[in-house]
Amino acid sequence: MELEKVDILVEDIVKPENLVYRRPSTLIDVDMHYCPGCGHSTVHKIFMEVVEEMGIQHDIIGVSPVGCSVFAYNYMDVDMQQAAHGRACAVATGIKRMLPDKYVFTYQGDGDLAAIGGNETLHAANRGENFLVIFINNAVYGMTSGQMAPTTIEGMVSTTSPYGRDTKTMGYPLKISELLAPLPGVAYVTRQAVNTVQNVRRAKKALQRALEYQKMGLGFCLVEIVSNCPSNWKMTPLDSNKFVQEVLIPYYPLGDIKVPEVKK
Amino acid sequence: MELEKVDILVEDIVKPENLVYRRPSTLIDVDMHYCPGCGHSTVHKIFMEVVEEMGIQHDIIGVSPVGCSVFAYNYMDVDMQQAAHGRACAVATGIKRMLPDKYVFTYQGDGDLAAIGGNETLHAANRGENFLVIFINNAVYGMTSGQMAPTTIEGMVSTTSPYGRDTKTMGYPLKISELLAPLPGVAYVTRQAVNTVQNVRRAKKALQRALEYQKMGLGFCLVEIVSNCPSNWKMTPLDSNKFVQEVLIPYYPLGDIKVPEVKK
Amino acid sequence: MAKVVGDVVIDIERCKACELCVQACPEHTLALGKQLNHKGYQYVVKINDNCTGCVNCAIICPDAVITVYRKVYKTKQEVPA
Amino acid sequence: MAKVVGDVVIDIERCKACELCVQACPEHTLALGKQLNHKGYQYVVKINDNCTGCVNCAIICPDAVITVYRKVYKTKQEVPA
Amino acid sequence: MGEIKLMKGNEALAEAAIRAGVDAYFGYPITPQSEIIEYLSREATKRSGMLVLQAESEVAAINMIYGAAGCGKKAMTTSSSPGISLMQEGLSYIASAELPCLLANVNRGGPGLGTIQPAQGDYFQATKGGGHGDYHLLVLAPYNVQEMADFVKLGFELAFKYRNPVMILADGALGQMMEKVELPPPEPRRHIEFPWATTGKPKNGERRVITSLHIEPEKMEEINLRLQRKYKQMEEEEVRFQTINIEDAEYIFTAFGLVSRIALKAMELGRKKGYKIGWIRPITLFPFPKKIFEEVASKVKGILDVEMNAGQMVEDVKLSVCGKTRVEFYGRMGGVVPTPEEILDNFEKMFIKGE
Amino acid sequence: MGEIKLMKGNEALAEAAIRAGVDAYFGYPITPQSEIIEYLSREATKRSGMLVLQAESEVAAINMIYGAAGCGKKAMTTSSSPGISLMQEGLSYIASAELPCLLANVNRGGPGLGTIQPAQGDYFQATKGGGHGDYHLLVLAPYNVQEMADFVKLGFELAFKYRNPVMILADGALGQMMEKVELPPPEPRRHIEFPWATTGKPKNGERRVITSLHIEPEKMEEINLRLQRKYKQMEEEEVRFQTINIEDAEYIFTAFGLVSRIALKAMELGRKKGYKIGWIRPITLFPFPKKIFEEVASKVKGILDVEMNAGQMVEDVKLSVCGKTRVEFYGRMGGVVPTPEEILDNFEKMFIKGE
Amino acid sequence: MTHETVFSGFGGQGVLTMGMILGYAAIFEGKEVTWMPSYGPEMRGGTANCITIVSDEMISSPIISKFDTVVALNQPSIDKFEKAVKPGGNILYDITTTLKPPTRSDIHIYSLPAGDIAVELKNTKVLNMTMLGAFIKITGVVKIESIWKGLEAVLPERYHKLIPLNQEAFMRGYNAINVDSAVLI
Amino acid sequence: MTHETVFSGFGGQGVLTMGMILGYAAIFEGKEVTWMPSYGPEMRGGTANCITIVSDEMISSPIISKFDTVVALNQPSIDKFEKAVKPGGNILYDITTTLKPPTRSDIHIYSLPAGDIAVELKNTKVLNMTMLGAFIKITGVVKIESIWKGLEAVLPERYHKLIPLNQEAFMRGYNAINVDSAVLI
Ligand SMILES: Cc1ncc(C[n+]2csc(CCOP(=O)(O)OP(=O)(O)O)c2C)c(N)n1
Ligand SMILES: Cc1ncc(C[n+]2csc(CCOP(=O)(O)OP(=O)(O)O)c2C)c(N)n1
Ligand code: SF4
Ligand code: SF4
Ligand code: SF4
Ligand code: SF4
Repeated sequence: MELEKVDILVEDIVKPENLVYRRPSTLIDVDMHYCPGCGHSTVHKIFMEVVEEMGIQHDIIGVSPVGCSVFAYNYMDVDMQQAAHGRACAVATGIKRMLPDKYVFTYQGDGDLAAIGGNETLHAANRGENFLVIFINNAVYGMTSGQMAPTTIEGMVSTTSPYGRDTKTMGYPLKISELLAPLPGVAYVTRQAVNTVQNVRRAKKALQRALEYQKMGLGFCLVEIVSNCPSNWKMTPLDSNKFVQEVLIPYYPLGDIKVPEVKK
Repeated sequence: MELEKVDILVEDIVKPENLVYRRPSTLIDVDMHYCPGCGHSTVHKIFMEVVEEMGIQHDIIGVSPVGCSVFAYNYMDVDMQQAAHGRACAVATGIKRMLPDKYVFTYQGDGDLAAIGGNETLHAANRGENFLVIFINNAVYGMTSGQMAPTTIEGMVSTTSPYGRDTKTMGYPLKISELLAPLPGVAYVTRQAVNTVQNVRRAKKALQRALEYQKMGLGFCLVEIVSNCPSNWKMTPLDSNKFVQEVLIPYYPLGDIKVPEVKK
Repeated sequence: MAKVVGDVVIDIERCKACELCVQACPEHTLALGKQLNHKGYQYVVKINDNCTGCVNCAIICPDAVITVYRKVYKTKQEVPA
Repeated sequence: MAKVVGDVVIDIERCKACELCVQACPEHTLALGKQLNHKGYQYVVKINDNCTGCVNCAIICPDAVITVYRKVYKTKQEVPA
Repeated sequence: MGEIKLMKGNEALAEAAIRAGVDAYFGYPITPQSEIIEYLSREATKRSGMLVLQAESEVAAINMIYGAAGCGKKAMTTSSSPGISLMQEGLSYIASAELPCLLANVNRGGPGLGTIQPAQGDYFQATKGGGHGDYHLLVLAPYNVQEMADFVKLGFELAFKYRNPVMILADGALGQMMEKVELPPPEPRRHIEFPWATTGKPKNGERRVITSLHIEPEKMEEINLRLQRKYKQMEEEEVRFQTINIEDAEYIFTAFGLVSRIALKAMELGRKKGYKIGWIRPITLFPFPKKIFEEVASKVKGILDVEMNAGQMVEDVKLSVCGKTRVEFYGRMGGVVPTPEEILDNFEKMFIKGE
Repeated sequence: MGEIKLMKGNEALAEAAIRAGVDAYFGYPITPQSEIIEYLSREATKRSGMLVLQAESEVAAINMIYGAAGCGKKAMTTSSSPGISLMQEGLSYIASAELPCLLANVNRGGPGLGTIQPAQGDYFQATKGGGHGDYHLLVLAPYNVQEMADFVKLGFELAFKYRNPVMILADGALGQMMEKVELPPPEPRRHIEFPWATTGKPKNGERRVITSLHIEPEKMEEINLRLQRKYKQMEEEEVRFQTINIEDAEYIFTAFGLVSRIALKAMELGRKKGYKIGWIRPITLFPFPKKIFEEVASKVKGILDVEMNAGQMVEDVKLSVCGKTRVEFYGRMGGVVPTPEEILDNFEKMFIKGE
Repeated sequence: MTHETVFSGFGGQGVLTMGMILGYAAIFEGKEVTWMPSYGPEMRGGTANCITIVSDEMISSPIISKFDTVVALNQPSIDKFEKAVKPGGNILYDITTTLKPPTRSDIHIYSLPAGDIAVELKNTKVLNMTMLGAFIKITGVVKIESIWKGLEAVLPERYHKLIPLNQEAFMRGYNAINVDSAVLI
Repeated sequence: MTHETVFSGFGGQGVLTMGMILGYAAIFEGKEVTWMPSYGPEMRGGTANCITIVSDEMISSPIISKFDTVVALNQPSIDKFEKAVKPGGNILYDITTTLKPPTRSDIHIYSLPAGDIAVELKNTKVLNMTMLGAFIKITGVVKIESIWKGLEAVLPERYHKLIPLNQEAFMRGYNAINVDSAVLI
């Protein structure tokens, strides 16, 4: 009888007309190599949802970094280029200047964007290059397995700060969003997260807004996402999201840092 | 009789005990290759005065850039290293980390420090490297004869912005001092000029303070000097200093941007 | 008063057992099962029928493993007991 | 009341004739001369004796060409007419 | 016949780029080639709509090229020795991702900051791959201002034929000197859709991915084998060189670029003195004209290779003749340009008095 | 006898650096050698006071080395292929300014981002100078974990003897594999005052200037001539290699690094089959052991050179034998490691069946 | 004599440690050893393995594709490496977690309930030691005493109190194997 | 026939232009030309020069150290290049600004008051044309008509109104030289 009821319900509900969520068609139907619970997967998913909903799959070119998300091109069903470590913003500049009518985005980790790629990021922002930078801040070098990133917070342990980051000798955690926001070429800067259902919803909206601003030609848009790295943090996915909430977000507060006035 | 009086006066006054200004002994007694009226010469001179007055000639190591001031080592009578274009702050990091008890400074132009060297500058500042950066902002690439620099102001003509800098496509003039000042590793940021007697006096004081802060181990000190480039601006030295006063300084206002509280 | 009934379909081979959905589900409908999938993960299963189709699990799921369906029954309409 | 008398010594071979000192001198004591130095510059010369040793010229001179001397004569003391 | 002008090599190269319908130039100033970006900044955008962007560095410039070339556009950059060194990672990526582009190295005296005077010390870097991994640029060595112009169009044709970066290896003198140059009529810029270029996923068709990452060694080896096949094909189809007087030659003077002209003059002086000297000028440095050297090797008493470096191309000459004749080297370094007289002197010391 | 441990090549190199009294390590993580900076971050500072700084990039790292080396300190960095490409400008400066330092390239499969598996595709870059101008690194090629450790001390001795950068050219396997290693007792770090080092102008004496800029070509040529003399001296005094069974050899297998071990096994298999095969392992890749190849050339029927690349060291082998014997190449690329069996097969195809 | 082994399982199961203990043990017996881990992004959440070669003479390459013995701690490892066993070689697997056992008829197939044993020992972390014990029983590559020394060398000081437990786990595995029990279909 | 000349003076005196006008003139006569400027930081405020080679055959190197003719527009140029004149070659200088004239006895030494002439023409900018005129009179490397064409090619359109003035300056220099007037001590 229990069983039966279930059957009825399922039969009843699992029908196309009742569908309320499915994997976006723009996300290629393969396993993602990311670790269980990794924010990269989540961001890939919601960004591809945005691309699908805006119907721009054929009008967007992406740049993947060197980092765990180097393989973004295996999952995002759009034209993509893989950039040398840190140079995504230079590569995107080359693309956007050649194809000004297309949407262009880079997807970069914190080591890629803020360490080796600091200059390309700074100058693309300062030139007001009209593309979107999706900046995954997980406070660590994931792919190379756990070294300190520019964003690693004070005292945080990593394989190259085994006794905790000592700001006296290793420098301070870089707040890229706050650093770039004041530049006149920068149109939109926001910091989001994907560690809770509500944050995922907000992050998705931010990504969509950024693409709309690009359409309007407003300039450089940066969407920072405070993310996790359960594997290198040596935490369960659930704990890692808790760490994001309780430790990272207080240091990297969420919300819009710069928003363009849009004349309607 | 006229003549006589002069003779008397001269005889009377040109005596060691009446000396009120002479070339600093720390400035090597050779012609400087700089163009007539170039601010580089002035800054070399006053910085060497500071080194002489502080009596630190034997305890300071300098880093010269690639730019017109590449030859600073021919004029400053202190140990010096010549750094690859833009890498002075990395080289200085190597020196200071090895010799923490010595004074270390870099001397860089705007192309060197802000264009190709942006990342080394940013990260040295963020690490709070305890050395002095003397930043000569003449809004142009001098040595390579007049191309646009990151600091070239809007509409300004250069050999690579022959129709004036168009911020839409070439980016906005970078205010390096304002960009770096907020970083926690940065102790002291000031913007000075050497286009008037009074400004020269102030600039000299700023350089001295920066070295005192370094002595106290307070961290990264940046002394920006808004300077001229008569040759590439195609102006007389006098006009170029007028241009500094009337056009550059309004965009790059002089004064301290960040000052450490020094506990006595 | 309307009753909302939902259901989820889990692509078990894609699940990495991160448990984010388990925590996100207000109805405690999901939990790690006993079986391993080919990747060696103890994939998530449904453990009750309280799903309301709120899509929280699907939204939080990094790997887009969960498809969600939902139906609103008007009061008039007869609800399967 | 005291009188201040100054004088400058110009290292003419170092001068690049940029004229910054000329403008900086409140006493208009300096001006470009007629002669060229070996570098081909029309180096600066003294054109009057009003120098007060204010060192403005020396401070503004990029090439540290000018040495300045100065003496203060007490009223008591006889000043060369 | 095209327009005749008196132009600097740098200007001629820039003018040729405009006339070849190049889509984008990304570069960073450096002596002795800054005239290129300056000329383009003045002329290019207003005349052909070419994009001219002064990058923040050479590292940025070469990666902008990667992006633009990945869209199937004609993109180029130019620099001089230190700047080219900074592009090595980017070039390795471009070669591995098989993107077409053109760059010019107006070689100055090294190593280090060196001098801004002409030199050829970057031959190894250009031909053996200064970057990591097994890749080659296709390298063209102009010897006058005319070729500084001509090799732009040729360079892009080859770059797109092979989807491989092409380098024009010049030197400070070729960049700074003025000579007579005949310019071709301008071609319009035209957009071509390439199946591999990322211009937005086709409505009907697969998405395009430009990458050089292949985690499985087997896959990466395949890529390498494809590259090697390409280089083989270049060796078969693209070798270019020029010879004079080799028919009756007992000795050969060989050199590339500007120096080849000086060696040619030295040959003439030598002929006047009765020495049967011939002259070979490699035009493509990679692929290197092995065969012609192999051929003459068995016929001549010796080859004198002259370069403005410590002896680099001479290794390729030796590899070509492979012991069949004597190969000597004479070089000047650090920006010093040899004279025809000193070349002949040294030839006599090495080969004549020696005998 | 020192301590015996089972260690990864990367760890052994790091441990050896601590024991050699190295003053500073500047580096940026990259697979397959990140264990080096990780190990040093854990161990070095607390044990020897060595400075360990994670730089913002390889470009920054190599220029930090320049600064530290300019103070007369023992400074080192390590990276892998793409990271080494980014250091080319800096290396050219360091070589030109004649500063001593040690770097290691744990070579991975290229070109481009490539793979992280072992490869030897950076031989040209390491030995011919991937940067601009005529300079050379002194290149040491370890073939086991023991040498990964031993070459650190040796490397610094040579670096300071010649005031020249020294590179340890390894590969991903040597970095990742564990083997038995015997470690020497630790040496203290000691400060030595060098007359050329910038440590503050001496009270009695000239100021020190470290530069690679010499505007007059004549001066820059002098610098180059001095460098060339240094490289000559290296060729006379520092050549290192190892041979087995060359006395009666009719054929030679040659290879460097890890592959030389595989070639050695192939030799043994070949000997079992009755082929008189000898083995030569170059240990210094620059200076290259020309003489030994010259010597054997006249005695053997052929040389088989095996590398994990498309054929790079083989050019130096050919230049050494200069036509006196047949030289064949067998290589795998992109991270694929050859087996002894396939080497022997190919030897037979090339030399035996061929005959 | 040369013995070429691959230890394979999920990350976290301690397969790399198995190779290291064997490696140290061999060194203490004056043998040559190479130990080569799988590395790189394919690690991400997936399987880990290490190739350990023990020999009396110098070892040429640490990277090989055929093995004398495959020690598989999970199903994916069996699937991946069964075909890599040299004819006449061994494959050893944990029966508790295995759905599809090896099927080749030209190799020796050994199994034991390592999972159950670990549960009995109330510490799943020592499963690898149990498998190592079985491995030594089968191959005899090194002596048991050498393994004890290897264990000591590999375990950080602070875990040395766990040595007895590890030894027990090892012996349980060692004894669980009857060398003649190899399935040779 | 090949003629190798260096034009030298202060930056701003238009020495580079002299070489370019000569260069174009030679091209119009179907000759080969190379023009090589001094470049680099040594320019800073100092002297500028350009080596211009005109020949009937291909020119090997644009960079040479001995010249058929040296045209010196200031004292430093005389000091620097007098020794670089080939024996039997020419040096031409502006007497108005010269303190230490050339002294070699194995070369032809020509001078003219170019400065004064320029002052008379109320435009010091044309001093270089006056010197060029003298140079052509002495060497006859190209025809005067060719120089006119070269002038047109080199002067930007907007300055073409100045062509007559330049021509006059050129002719003044041309006529100021009596070819036999060369001092040959
Ligand atoms: C030139 C160069 N240097 C270093 C590396 C090695 N590397 C690969 S990814 C990476 C950092 C990745 O960290 P991050 O950018 O934060 O991305 P994540 O993996 O954390 O998502 C590094 C240093 C490289 N591939 N190329
Ligand atoms: C890698 C590299 N790129 C470019 C150059 C060429 N270069 C020399 S100086 C310079 C810019 C100088 O401008 P700036 O830094 O503003 O100093 P200034 O000369 O104005 O004082 C450039 C681009 C170089 N030497 N090395
Ligand atoms: S290593 Fe970290 S960042 Fe990379 S996939 Fe795993 S969890 Fe994500
Ligand atoms: S070019 Fe400009 S910056 Fe350089 S020395 Fe001359 S005036 Fe000064
Ligand atoms: S969130 Fe997705 S991957 Fe994670 S346990 Fe739930 S279904 Fe599996
Ligand atoms: S300021 Fe100095 S250089 Fe300039 S004119 Fe006066 S004395 Fe001469």
